[in-house]
Amino acid sequence: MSATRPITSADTVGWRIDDIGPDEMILSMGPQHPSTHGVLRIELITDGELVRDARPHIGYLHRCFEKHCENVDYPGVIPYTDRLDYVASMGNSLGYCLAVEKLLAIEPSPYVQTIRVIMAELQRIASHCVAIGTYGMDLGAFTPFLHLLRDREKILDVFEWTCGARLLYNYNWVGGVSHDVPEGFVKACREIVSEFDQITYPELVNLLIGNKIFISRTAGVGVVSRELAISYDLTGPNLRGSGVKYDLRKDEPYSGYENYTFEVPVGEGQYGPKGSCFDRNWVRVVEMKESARIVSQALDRLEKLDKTDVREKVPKRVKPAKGEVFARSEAARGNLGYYVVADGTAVNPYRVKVKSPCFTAMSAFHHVARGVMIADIIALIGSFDVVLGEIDR
Amino acid sequence: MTASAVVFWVLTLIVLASAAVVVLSRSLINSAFALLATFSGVAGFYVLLGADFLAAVQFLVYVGGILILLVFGVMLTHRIQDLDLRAEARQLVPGLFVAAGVFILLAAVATRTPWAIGAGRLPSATTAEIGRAFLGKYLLPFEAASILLLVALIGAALIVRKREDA
Amino acid sequence: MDALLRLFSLIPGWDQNVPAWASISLAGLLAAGLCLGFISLGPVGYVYVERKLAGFMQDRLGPMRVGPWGLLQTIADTIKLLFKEAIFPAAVNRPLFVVAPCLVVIGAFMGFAVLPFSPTWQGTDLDVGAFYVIAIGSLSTVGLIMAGWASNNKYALFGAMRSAAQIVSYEIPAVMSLIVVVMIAGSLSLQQIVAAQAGGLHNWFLWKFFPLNVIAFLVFFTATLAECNRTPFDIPEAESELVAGFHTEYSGFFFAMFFLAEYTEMFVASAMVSVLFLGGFAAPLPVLQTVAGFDIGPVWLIAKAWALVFVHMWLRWTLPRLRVDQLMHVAWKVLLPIALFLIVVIGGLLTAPATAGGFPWDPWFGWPLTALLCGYLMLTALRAWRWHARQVREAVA
Amino acid sequence: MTPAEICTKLQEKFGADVVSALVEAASPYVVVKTERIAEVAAFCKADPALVLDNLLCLSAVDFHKEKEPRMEVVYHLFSYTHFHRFALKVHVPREGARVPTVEATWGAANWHEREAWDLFGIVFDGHPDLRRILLPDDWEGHPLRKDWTDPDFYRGMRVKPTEQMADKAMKGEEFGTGPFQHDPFNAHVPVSGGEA
Amino acid sequence: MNLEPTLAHYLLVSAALFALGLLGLITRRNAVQALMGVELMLNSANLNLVAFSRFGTGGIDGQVFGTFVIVVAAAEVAVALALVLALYRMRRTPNLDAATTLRG
Amino acid sequence: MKTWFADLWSGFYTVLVGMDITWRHLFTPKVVLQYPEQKWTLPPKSRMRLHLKYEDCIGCGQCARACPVNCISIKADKRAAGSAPIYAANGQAIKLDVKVFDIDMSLCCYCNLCTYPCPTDCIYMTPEYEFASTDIRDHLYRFAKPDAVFLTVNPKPPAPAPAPAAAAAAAAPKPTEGGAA
Repeated sequence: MSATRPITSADTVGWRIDDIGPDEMILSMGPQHPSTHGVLRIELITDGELVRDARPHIGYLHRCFEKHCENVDYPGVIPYTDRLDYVASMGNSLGYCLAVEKLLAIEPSPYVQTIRVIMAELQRIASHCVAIGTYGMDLGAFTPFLHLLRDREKILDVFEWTCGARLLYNYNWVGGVSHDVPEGFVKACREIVSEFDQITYPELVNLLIGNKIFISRTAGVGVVSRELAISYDLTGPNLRGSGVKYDLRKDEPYSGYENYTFEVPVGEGQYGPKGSCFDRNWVRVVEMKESARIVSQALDRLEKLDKTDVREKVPKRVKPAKGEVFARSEAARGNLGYYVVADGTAVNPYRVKVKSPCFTAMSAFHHVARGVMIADIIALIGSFDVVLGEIDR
Repeated sequence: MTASAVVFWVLTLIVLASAAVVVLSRSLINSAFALLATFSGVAGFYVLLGADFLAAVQFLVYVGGILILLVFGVMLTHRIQDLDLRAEARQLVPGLFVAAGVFILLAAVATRTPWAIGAGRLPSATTAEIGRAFLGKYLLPFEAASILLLVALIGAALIVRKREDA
Repeated sequence: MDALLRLFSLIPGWDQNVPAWASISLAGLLAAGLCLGFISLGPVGYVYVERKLAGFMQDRLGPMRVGPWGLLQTIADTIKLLFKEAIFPAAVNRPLFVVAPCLVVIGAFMGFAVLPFSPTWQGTDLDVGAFYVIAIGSLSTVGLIMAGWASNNKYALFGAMRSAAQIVSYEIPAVMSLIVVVMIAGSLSLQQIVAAQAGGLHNWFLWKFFPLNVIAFLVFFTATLAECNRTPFDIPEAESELVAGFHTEYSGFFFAMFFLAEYTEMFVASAMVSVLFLGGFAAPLPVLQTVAGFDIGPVWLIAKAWALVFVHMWLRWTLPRLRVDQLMHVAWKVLLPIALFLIVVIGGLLTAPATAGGFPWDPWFGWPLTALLCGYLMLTALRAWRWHARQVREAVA
Repeated sequence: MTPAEICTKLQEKFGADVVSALVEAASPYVVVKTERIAEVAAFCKADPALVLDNLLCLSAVDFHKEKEPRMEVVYHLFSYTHFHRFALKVHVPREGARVPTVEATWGAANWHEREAWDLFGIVFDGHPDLRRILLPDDWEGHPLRKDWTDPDFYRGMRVKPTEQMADKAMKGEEFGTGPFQHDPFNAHVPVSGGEA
Repeated sequence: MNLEPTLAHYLLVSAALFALGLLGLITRRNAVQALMGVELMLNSANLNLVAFSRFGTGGIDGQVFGTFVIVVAAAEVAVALALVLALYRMRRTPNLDAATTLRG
Repeated sequence: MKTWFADLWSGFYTVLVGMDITWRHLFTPKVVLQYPEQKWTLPPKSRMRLHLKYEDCIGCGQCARACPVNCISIKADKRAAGSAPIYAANGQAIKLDVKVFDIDMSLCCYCNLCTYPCPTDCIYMTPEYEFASTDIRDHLYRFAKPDAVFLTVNPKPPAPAPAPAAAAAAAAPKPTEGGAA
């Protein structure tokens, strides 16, 4: 391989001046742009304020996750999965653990499963706090962001208290979790849930979601039809915003989700066509409330269950037999799929492929972005709630 | 030399120099922004001549409206990628002769004609007077002007509108 | 200026040796410099207040490091900005790049020339004062366009175009609702407008033709928000869309000039609103107009303007921003019809002899409504500081 | 429908083009002839009994140590109508791998296929925009292949530390300094000590 | 030469402005710049009107006419720019030479 | 017309509602900490800086193998034959002479995976987080010290069950949950 290679024109893939009309202009949004939620570059062809075409360029955060996975053992992958969707790490490692457990045919105890559910749902609230908060910030409202971050911090406090880390937990393990919940965990969680229900949620709805400006900025913008959503494999709130009532927690329950009663919110199109930015965001808002509901039920359940050793099912040495598994779980941003291939001879996974929800959501972006205005591009990225760590892996 | 004389000559310098830039500059955008100085200078003349209402109107309409329209026009008629907006002049020398001729003619007329210089109106409040003139003596032109503005507005909007079928 | 001249004459031999034109020019320059200095100090205060407000509304503390409660923070920032290198990107149009912030600052500062701080404290009582303030605003528009163009940056150009379109559009509802006031006062002179509102809070134009003038006030206030590029109309510098809009490429001193202009403009606009609707330097009670024989009109005007600046900031930290087309929608399809309607109705009412001086119930609304508003705000404030904690405690218990 | 039924249905329709099937395992799948995958995909989506309208995941796997080295492309499918899951596979040779694109059937395949091209070097015939997606456009090679070795340089930058460099960096020698004494945490480490 | 501004001074300035505007109008190929020349000429005319209103016997009339001129100028610029824009859309150039459709 | 008024009213009203909320928040207690003056008390389990109690390390290298980012490097030789037996705090005999035990904290991903396999619990994460530095080299921690004083008497002679390490627990607090896997 040559040491140096001249930079050719092929290196800067983008539209050229010949691709655009006389009234149009190429606008490169990102990779350094305040509201692309990470290091994303979007090339836009704009006619004044109107966007004629958009082309996302990803890969600025690529860290060879899948290659790494082939070189570390099965438990060693978990810290890497934490870094996929760094806003909602619990969900990522949970999905991976579910996949490997399926491969090993391990079923964790109900106690562990309940802890996992509590953690996953708290993480979902925390993640949606960031999603909705930054969405407000994208639209110019800064205050809700910090109000929501304040509440996210409380959840992260509980996480840190439980497992020692605030962001990258390495908490879910294959067959168990790394630590039992500490004393007073249940009370702390109840406080969080009640504060969320009493203060954060109504304030969020009044301050941001119900605001006329917010509604007019989001409703009817970037409509994703049901067909487009399914064809482009939009999942999670993005899919439900388009009116598809599908939630893995309900339809393919794992970790004992069948034991809880909760609603699956779908976009209702209150202020315009169904599947617009408002609906996606609205689904997230309601989902936070439902998650709080699940957490309080799970806390009840946790109090009733016998304490078991959270690591009793953790295998000493993870070495699955030859086989493959594709397991999905409902992470905060949608269905997170892990395709794990084991060759039966090594302690390393033979192949791990992550189907990240943001990746597919971003792949549908150019469809939705045509014909909107520049300000709507920001609203669109925010409503898909992409985390570039997960897209680029 | 009184203060008003100083102001007059300074304004003259500003107006004529910037007008020369407007006309002779090779860069369109420089012309457009030199126009700002010309318009402001003329507004200054109006103040000097005691027409403060007209000066405000000049500022509002010429600077706030026409100049911005012109700048928009410059930007809209060039590809956004063209960084240097070069504009060529044609027939500069004959043009100069013509302009000089006109100037000499006008100057001769201006200086030779025995203008009926009255006592003049000393600078004083003019707004109310102009208002009365508009709604009294010049009501018809006033209304006609408003209709003209409306028609021009609609016409301009119609001309620039992109046809959906085109 | 006169005070300065008197000061000069105290110097022995000044009058004999220095020609009159020289001392007048010197006094003028000095007075202008002093005014400029004082006016420029204002934004330092506003920025501090704004940052503190933003912090408090977001459950933060805001600047706390430099000086007690961070009081010196903005001063430190100003010093930093002044001494920072002004970076000229390679492709900018240098002359325009430098002139643009100056124009914006000039446009913002020229408004001070006619602001009446008291019957005597005024740069000049222009016959067309109200009109002048509106007209002078277009200078900053040109400055913004110039900045956007000279930056040679697509985002800056977008910001400039948006700001030009926005300011030009919002001038129209602003002028229209201004006309309402002018019709009532019968003059364009700001002094006379204030004089027409003297005699107490109930005489302010805000309460004339209740509730029509309240609407006019809201229209004018909204238009000033837009002309100052403040949220929810801050699309020219929408940081999440256009990075920083027209001042994307500016740094150091030139950036500071834009900042200065923005906050000065905010003050001028708020002062204009208070002159037009809130009685300007007239005190809410005639008794409060003088303290120990001194006319404290300037204090009243500044207090009113600051209260409105506070509302500007309050709105900024509450609202998302509009989109370009919605912004135009608000200007042309909401504010303009309302303002036209008000002109017609109030014009009609003024010509009718029965209502020429306002509705008969006008004096009865000012005091109770003001008291209601202030009472509500104070009560909520009193309640709020224990509100959060109590609700959580009740819920868990 | 159960996986077995889906498999039978596909076998009925495509006969010998369905090369093999595994329906009893945790992840059931059928292997399809590579050339036919686009038609099979279209059928899977269109058939009213299948309606596999969602492509959950498209992954490539490199089996380089098999007796017959090959790469596989795996299509995980899901139906939002019948709520069943299934997987299709195709086998491709490691050199000159070409697969017809299924982008027309499932939009989500667009980026997944670009990723497979980027990381495995599988060419998807008929793909509208087959560019690198995660790696830089001028990257050489396809790193998720099992025989991949990191390049030493990329655009003149050393991207892979050599063994000695790593060793030296570990010892702090690269920078010409010895052990670090000024940090209180390391205060117990003597200046010359600790070296093997 | 008398430095105190009189009517003649204003008329001379306005004549110079007019000549400059004319120069711009006839030498510039770019339509927008030609338009700027027209604006200069209109301004010079206006200056005349106001000067006559100040020094002449007409009273306020000059200023009223000046206002009308400004109004007309605004309308003129709006329409002219619309035409230039239409021309640009059609011919891809803002140059006046391109507008040859009406040429016989 | 009706929607026009409805929109106007809803726009006006929701703005007022939002302003009401932000007004209240002006007076609610603030949640921020003034960091260097006020410090967060971290829970004892917090995973911050790695620490090795060198005297207890038996050089088995399990931590280095468990590390997903290879930030631990160990070089150990057999102890010279005939040297006096030494013991870790939990009674395990130290058979290797650990010559190098380096942890590059600039690589560490704070996953805590290295602490679980340790048979003597000598490697653990401490809640100490203020170790930022302007020089990346400061993050290379070398724990091997030639003058370490080892226990020459077995503190826990082969007993029925090895109790968790406790006796000589040093300065930094010990994670209570980091039990032996």
